[in-house]
Amino acid sequence: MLQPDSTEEFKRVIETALLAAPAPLPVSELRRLFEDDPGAELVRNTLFELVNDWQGRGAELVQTAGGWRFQTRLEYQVYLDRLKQERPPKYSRAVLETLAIIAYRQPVTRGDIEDIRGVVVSTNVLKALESRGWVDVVGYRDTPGRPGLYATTRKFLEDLGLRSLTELPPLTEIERIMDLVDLPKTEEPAVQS
Amino acid sequence: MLQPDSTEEFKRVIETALLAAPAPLPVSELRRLFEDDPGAELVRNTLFELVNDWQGRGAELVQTAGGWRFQTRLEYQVYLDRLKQERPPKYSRAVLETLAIIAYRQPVTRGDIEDIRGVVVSTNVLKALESRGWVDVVGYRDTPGRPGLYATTRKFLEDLGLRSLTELPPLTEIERIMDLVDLPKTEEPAVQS
Amino acid sequence: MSAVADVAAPAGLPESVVGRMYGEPIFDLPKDLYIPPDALEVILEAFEGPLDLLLYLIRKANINVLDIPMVPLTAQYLEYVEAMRHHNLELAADYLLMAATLLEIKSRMLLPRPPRADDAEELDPRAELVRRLLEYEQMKRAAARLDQLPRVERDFEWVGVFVAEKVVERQPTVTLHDLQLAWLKIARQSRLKRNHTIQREELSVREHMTLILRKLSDDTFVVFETLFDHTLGPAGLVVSFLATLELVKERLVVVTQNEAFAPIYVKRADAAAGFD
Repeated sequence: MLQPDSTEEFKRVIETALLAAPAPLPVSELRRLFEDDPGAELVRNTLFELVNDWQGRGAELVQTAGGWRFQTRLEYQVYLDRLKQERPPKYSRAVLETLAIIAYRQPVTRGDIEDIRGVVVSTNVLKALESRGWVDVVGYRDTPGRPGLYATTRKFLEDLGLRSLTELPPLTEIERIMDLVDLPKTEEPAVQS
Repeated sequence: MLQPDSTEEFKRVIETALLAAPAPLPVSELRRLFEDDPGAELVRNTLFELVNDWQGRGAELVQTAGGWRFQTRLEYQVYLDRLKQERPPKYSRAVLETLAIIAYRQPVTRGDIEDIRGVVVSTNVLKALESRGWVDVVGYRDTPGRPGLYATTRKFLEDLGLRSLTELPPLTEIERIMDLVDLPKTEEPAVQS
Repeated sequence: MSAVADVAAPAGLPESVVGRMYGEPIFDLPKDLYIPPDALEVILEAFEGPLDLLLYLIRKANINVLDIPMVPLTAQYLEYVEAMRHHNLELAADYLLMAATLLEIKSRMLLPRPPRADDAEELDPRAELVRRLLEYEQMKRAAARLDQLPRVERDFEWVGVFVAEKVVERQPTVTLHDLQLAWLKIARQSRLKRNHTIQREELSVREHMTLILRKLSDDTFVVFETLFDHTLGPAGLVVSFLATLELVKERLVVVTQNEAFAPIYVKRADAAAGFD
């Protein structure tokens, strides 16, 4: 079989090449599939037919800068994502602790957060939480510099499946356990109340 | 769209995952595509349907060692070859015979291979098979020098479209002759009947 | 790849081809074992070793491998080896070792067999050689058949469709447990926990502090009563009131009342000065 013996077969060859290609194929490459050059127009018409044939399928034939390629439709990403081995990225300890402080102590200024954490809070940390839509500035403290007061948003509650802040895990119990178990590990001997 | 709302859509999801997968997908993986596990039987039946759907197309759905995968049909290789920059490697008889011995007699040491072939096995031969990902060292024989034991990999099976080693071409024909001789495969001089 | 006479010769070559010289196939070893100098090297390369050569000689002479006539076979093999030596080809040790083996078997075959005391079956000196020949032939055929199996990249390709993904950043997930752990780390680090043990009630007050600040976002005075959502019930109202007091205490809001029983107004402390 050196030349396809029907237009249907001609289309199959192009389709198959596109399905197996590791990179987009320009029309010029697709013409090279055949012993006798079918010409650009025939190839292009066949590509348009294939675009139609794949309507309603999970993949679509698209034209990119590098040429034509099959790619999965965006609607299927939600399924394909489930096969991914990689876990979603994790926030750094700084981000999580800042979030915890804002959640439990709101409204707080950046200075408050720094006082509690004992280290400078980088702008990126607050930006990450703001751009996620989990915290925002709800006012300004009337002190020199008028620092912004951070609080958690409704989106934060929704994303964590909470109806209200009171549903945040209570800390007292665990802190009590920590006092019992973890005390020897602290740097300074803590004062028991 | 979290769960497909029709059996047709269910099939499309599986088809799309298989078209896009960089490696064979076992049924267990395909079940993970869906939020609610559809169960193995439904997935398997859908796979058989897909095999039918793709009859007469340029690609086919096949089952290999690692699971299910789409591959192009052999008849289309003559076209696809025209786009290739370089020919796939042709293996020398030394490489192929070494591969056969590892495949049929695994796990074997280099010494075992040399005994059967009657000649020294060059390092390049084993390197060629290892770099293709077809064989690897799976252990060491507890004899002086602790020679490495070679075995074939899953990639070897996949690349040759085999589901398991039992699908290797059978050796029966020659084994029948050997049965006639009934020669013990030991080092001691054999006894003729 | 060199081709050799073989039942399972690789596709594309007639079975009788033993090698190629200058691109032309060689179909036969010369009967008299005279080998043209140029051909010898080609032929040597065509064989994978002494077992391969012996198998060729046996198959070519149509000899039953189970009953090898050692004398002519050894003679043929030696002639071949001699020819190679004559042409100063570097003979692999494997070929010489096989020559010695053949000679040894041949001599054992020629010796009268000593009568055995018992009725034990006789040892055939050829048995080990036959076993090796058959095992090698088996693997040689298996290799040819493996080579004929459809193979990826030579006979077919994997289908691999590009996976389109929305260019959305994969957002980290945070669980309540993460938050709890984060707080505990903070607590462990500082002595905060002694002073700032968070109670549920306090948290509820803090939530309402945030809600009130959001209501005051217009920078204008708001009537005190409107800060309270009556649907919250008595407990909610108390919490809202406590939140307002806490906001005042933390100087986050300003509460003004011009005279007794006049409306009470609340304003964010940082708001632009209104009427004062």
